[in-house]
Amino acid sequence: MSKLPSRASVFRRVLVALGGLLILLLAACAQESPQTTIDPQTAFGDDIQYLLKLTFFAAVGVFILVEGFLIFVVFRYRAHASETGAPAQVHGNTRLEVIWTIIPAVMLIGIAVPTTRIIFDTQAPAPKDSLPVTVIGHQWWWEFQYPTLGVTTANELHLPVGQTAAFSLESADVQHSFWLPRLGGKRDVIPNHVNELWWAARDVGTTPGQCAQYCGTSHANMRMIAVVQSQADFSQWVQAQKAQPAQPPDGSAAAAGRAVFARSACIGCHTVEGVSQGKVGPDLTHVGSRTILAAGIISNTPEDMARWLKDPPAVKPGSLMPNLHLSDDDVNALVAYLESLK
Amino acid sequence: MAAHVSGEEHHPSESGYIRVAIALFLFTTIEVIAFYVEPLRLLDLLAPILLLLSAIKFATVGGWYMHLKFDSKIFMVFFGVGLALAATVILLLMTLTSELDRPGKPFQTINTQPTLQAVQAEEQTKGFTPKYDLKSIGNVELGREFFVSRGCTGCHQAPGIQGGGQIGPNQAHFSERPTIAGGLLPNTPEAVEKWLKNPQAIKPGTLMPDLSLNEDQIRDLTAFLYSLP
Amino acid sequence: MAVSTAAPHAVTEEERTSTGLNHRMVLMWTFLGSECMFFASLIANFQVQRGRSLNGPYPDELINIPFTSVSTFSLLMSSLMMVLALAAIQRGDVKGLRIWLLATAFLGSLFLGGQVYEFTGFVQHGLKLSTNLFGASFFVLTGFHGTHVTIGVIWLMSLYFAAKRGRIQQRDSLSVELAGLYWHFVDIVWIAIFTIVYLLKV
Amino acid sequence: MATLIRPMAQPVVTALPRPHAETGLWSWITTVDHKRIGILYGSTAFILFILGGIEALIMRMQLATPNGQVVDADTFNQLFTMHGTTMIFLVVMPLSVAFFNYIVPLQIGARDVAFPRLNALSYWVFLFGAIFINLGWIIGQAPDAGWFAYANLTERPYALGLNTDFWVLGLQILGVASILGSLNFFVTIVNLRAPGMRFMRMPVFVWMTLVTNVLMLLAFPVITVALTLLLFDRFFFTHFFVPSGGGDPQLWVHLFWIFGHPEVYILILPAMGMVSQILPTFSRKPLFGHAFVVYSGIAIAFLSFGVWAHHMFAQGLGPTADAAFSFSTMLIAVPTGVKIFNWIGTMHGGQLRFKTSMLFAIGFIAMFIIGGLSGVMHSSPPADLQQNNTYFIVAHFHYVLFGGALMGIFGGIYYWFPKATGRMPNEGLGKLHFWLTMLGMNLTFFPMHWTGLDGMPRRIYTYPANMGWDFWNMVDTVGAFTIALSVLVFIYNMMRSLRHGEIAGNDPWDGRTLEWSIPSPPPHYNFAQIPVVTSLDDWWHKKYGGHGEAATHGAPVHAPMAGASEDDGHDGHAEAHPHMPDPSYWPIIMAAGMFFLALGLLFLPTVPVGTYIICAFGFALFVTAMYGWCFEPVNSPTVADAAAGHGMAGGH
Repeated sequence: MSKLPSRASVFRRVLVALGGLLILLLAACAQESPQTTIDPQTAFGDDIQYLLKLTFFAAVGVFILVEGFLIFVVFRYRAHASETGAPAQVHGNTRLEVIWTIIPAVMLIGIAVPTTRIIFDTQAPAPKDSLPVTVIGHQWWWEFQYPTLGVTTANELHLPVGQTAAFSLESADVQHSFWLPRLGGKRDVIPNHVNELWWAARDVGTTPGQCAQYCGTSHANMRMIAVVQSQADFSQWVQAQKAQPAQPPDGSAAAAGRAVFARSACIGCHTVEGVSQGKVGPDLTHVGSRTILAAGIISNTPEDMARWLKDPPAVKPGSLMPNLHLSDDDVNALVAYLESLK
Repeated sequence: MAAHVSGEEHHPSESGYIRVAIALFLFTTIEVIAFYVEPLRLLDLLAPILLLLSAIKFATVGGWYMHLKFDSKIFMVFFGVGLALAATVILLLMTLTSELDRPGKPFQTINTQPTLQAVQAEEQTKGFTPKYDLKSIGNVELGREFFVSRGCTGCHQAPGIQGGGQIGPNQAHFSERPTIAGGLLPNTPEAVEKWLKNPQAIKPGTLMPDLSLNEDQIRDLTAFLYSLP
Repeated sequence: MAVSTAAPHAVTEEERTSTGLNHRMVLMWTFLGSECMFFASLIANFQVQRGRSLNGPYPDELINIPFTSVSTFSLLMSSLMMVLALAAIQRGDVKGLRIWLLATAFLGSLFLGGQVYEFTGFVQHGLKLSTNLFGASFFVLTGFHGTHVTIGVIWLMSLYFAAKRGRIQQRDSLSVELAGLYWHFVDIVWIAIFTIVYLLKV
Repeated sequence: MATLIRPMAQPVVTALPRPHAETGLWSWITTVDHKRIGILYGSTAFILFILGGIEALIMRMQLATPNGQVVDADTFNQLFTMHGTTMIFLVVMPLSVAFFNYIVPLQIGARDVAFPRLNALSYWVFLFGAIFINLGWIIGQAPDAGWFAYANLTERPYALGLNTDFWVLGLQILGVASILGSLNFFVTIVNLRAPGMRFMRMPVFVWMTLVTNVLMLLAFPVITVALTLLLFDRFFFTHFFVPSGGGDPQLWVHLFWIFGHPEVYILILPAMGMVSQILPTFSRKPLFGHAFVVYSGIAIAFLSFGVWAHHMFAQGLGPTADAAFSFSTMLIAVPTGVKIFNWIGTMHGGQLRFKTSMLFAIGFIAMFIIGGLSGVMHSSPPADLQQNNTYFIVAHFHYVLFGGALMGIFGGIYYWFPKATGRMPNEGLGKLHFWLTMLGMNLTFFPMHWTGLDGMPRRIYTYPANMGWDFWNMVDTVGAFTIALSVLVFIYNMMRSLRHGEIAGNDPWDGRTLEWSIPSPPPHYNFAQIPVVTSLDDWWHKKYGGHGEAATHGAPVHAPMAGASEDDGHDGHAEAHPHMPDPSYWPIIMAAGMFFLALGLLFLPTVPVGTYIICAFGFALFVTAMYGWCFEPVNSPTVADAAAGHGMAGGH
């Protein structure tokens, strides 16, 4: 029979294990969370953050008080064998009842007042000089239209830093929810309703977002990114988007790809300026300039694009884009063509 | 029931019931007359008057015929809670959907939403008799919704449906065509179903992709196509 | 009922309950309170959909106020017949009960007939369930009311035949009263529907 | 309101042998005994709890790692839809109803419910509804639109299969069961209280049952209408929620939550009632502020109809509506807080005995506080814009529904197990169950707060690796399996205690309410003599005299004091037995009729003829059962008064 460990060594081992766990937890916390809601980059986000902190610390305070008292009561009043008879049969205390009705009510007023202010502030009409953006939710991708700039793109929202973007949210099919966590709260996208949302991004950078209202099979795959750029970069991007797509030189792989595109069902659903006018799927006029494909679930590399073109529903379950049973050559040509559409 | 039985002694007599009926009759008559008095409507008085009158009728039937006025007050509570909540819910819902301040406002139709207007389609079908018994093929309505929502409009146009691409044939007069699939198949429901199931197998290289439709979807689409004038 | 049968007949002449109210009466009133929410949701739906039809036929083109007023009167008067039936059985007048029950059911059927006629006319004018939102919400609201009337007529006729076989005596007046409560409820719902759907125009 | 006092037990007519066996399958199928129906409800709901739990475990396996490959997207969507629907409509509600059935008549001193056959019908309709909604699994088309099934995702173009049809029709059937059951319990509580039991002398559990049933009566018609509209959209091509026809998908959201928010309280209030029974018993003190606990329950119910739009803060209702619904939502925190403070007040100064049910009750309070506080956090609409539809919400409502409702129900099971079975549950295993549950649930649901704030939306079947959600999702999964383990311990404990548990006696916990004054398990007729109630916690006062303060010499726990029931239990002679309602076949036949009516509709779009045939069959069953029911006397015709005839018994 092996020797039992002494109490002290058991204690030490528990400590070590706990310490290990703690380090593990810290390591986990330190992980990057690109879609976090608690690192706001807009004034709207700051307002939300303020309310979150207010309610959170109020909640923590109440939590500590009430749970603490609960634990105290549980330990203090546990029955002892020595006790005989019943404890004092207290039936209640009206004064206490009034107190613990009023105190929470007062605390809630403390939350309600800033809440109301922020509700009305954030839902006021957007500032006059803001950039209008029409967001259209589709099953399972995002369409972004810039009506004043004449640009249409998909899944990749480009915004100038510091300028308010006024979103008008529409849906082409079912309910979605437009949500870029770092840039502010979500707003549902509802068919036959036009919802409004506006904010100005503070810093340059790329931040992910995704649909937050369950919208069918590939709800999980309905992602997007917001690219916040300096005014100059943004103007440059707009110019590039408005330009006619590049014409592939004759005899190149891209030209072959354009031929495949034009003689396949692609043209029914996709627009490429000067080639086709499909409205069902994303506008592909400048697809080569995007960094993501298929609503952000794959990156825009030739390999990923080939995988996507070969069998879209395998990449994004339920995808409306059918498997066109393209040959490998056709796929390669198409990839060359689409990647050339910068 | 003891309280109930004792309460019954105070129930109105039969002549009382008849008097109540006369009152109800009169109130309804006033309602209907008020409906035809144009000035009331112009002055926005019609709705309040009608609502008041019908509330009085409501209370009269409840109070006298249902004996709420005479029976235990508990019944009043049971019924009243439901009634009060019912009225509140109607008013709140109307408020939240802007029906109170802007009544009768039709929704803005959004251009991104493919509009299927069943009735327009139906009006166009007037005088058109389908070649086949559509019900035995599939469900036309489902087929139409499917046609719009699942991308067929990307390439095809059809009567009664706004928008629609011009890559594939316009599906108007579908049943009058002698053949389908560019002449490869006769224009029969069986052939259409076969075609929709896998166009590439019938006509390799066709622009029409295999949309991985299931049997029900194929039948409904076929029925829809044959319903087109 | 558990309690009523727990003791010999003499004791259960009146059922003994905590409130002194009969179980079935409490049940019926509670049920009617619940039904209020049912019709409220349907009416709310009608109100919300009002004026949102994308295409005709619109209510103005179809609704015939004089005709519906007449069937409204017949339903209102059936309520009178119903209380008279109850009053009859409460004094032990089984014959009177049968006559008034029949009259109630007849007026109810008249109302239903009117509704069938109205619906047929609407369909002939091109308004079907699937035509537009007015058609859908109108048919669903009035249709569910009509279903309630139909159930009421069946109930009344069941009572009539039971009375004919001598199964309803003075002490069973409660059975008539319950049917009456239901019938009057259907009537007051129609009062609301008539005003909201037919008379209120915007 | 007790204007009439029921006489003390009248020794009535001798019961003849029943037409049906008292044991065996048929006796259960035809039973109208509220205790048996309670057990049927409880065991059915528990089986469905295991089913819903398995669904959850598969989901947790899928989400344990990024890009999980356990199930595909469609299956996952079916899993979470059915997990939510099952846990809400088929587990927590019916488990509560099981307690209404078993306990409420005992606590109010009644021999049965007001409408025993209606009660049986309610159970069978529930069972058939539960089967119906799960039928989808068999053909691989279980409901997949989420438990709130937002239109227009549920409309034909986006939901082509039978998935949503199973959901719509199944919920419609379950709604019927709920309405029937709540009508019955409402009348029972209003009308069948023992003499002297005024409303304010009713135990809190009875009060919360009453409030819950009022909520069901008022909330379920709304979902019935919403489902009907959806059903018309799907089967008869109306456009209520179809945007292309001018319909408004948001109307569904409104109607759903007008029902859905009261539904949340329908889930939690019964558990609050149970906790309010358990805490006083194991503190040996009366409930602190009984009246306030009752009133706060009523206040919660009242407010619950005015807060539905807080589920819709992201829907863009406008600032005024957001602010108004935010206030009403915050207001609900006040009565909820009152309840929690009163529970702690009950324990304060008591002699706490930590039996398993007491542990669960304390666990309920501790966990419910967390759920309640996170609820306050998203009562603020702007903050909710970041939390809505994320795992933060998932964490919140699991703290309320698992940490709250289910913990309360587990407490109730341990508390009333001896009453229902006559045997004590094993304390050691019970405590193991409790601690595993606590550990498992906090491990599962607490990290969801972080993943939610880190932007993880709910209802996603997969997520990429670089989002920072991996670790906590793995922790969630470990926690979920810990919960599964705790449920296994619970099942083992129940099986074991049922066979080998210590004999309980009438009043093992030294209880305070009427159910402890009668034998365990209670005889068929519950009370040989209907007790006369003179105070709140009447049984305690009968045991200890006066107001209970006189009890200075620790009461013997396992020997009941002289009470109203000296003669029951032992002899079982018929002459002391009141005649109880006879079993009936009609409830199950009627429920089957409804099942076929719904089943037929499934074939409408594809095989209309099948619809007509199956619906006609269902309708025939239904009408037959209805008439059979109306003409069947409650008791066998040998009873004198039944022979005298009750005429056309319109409805039961």
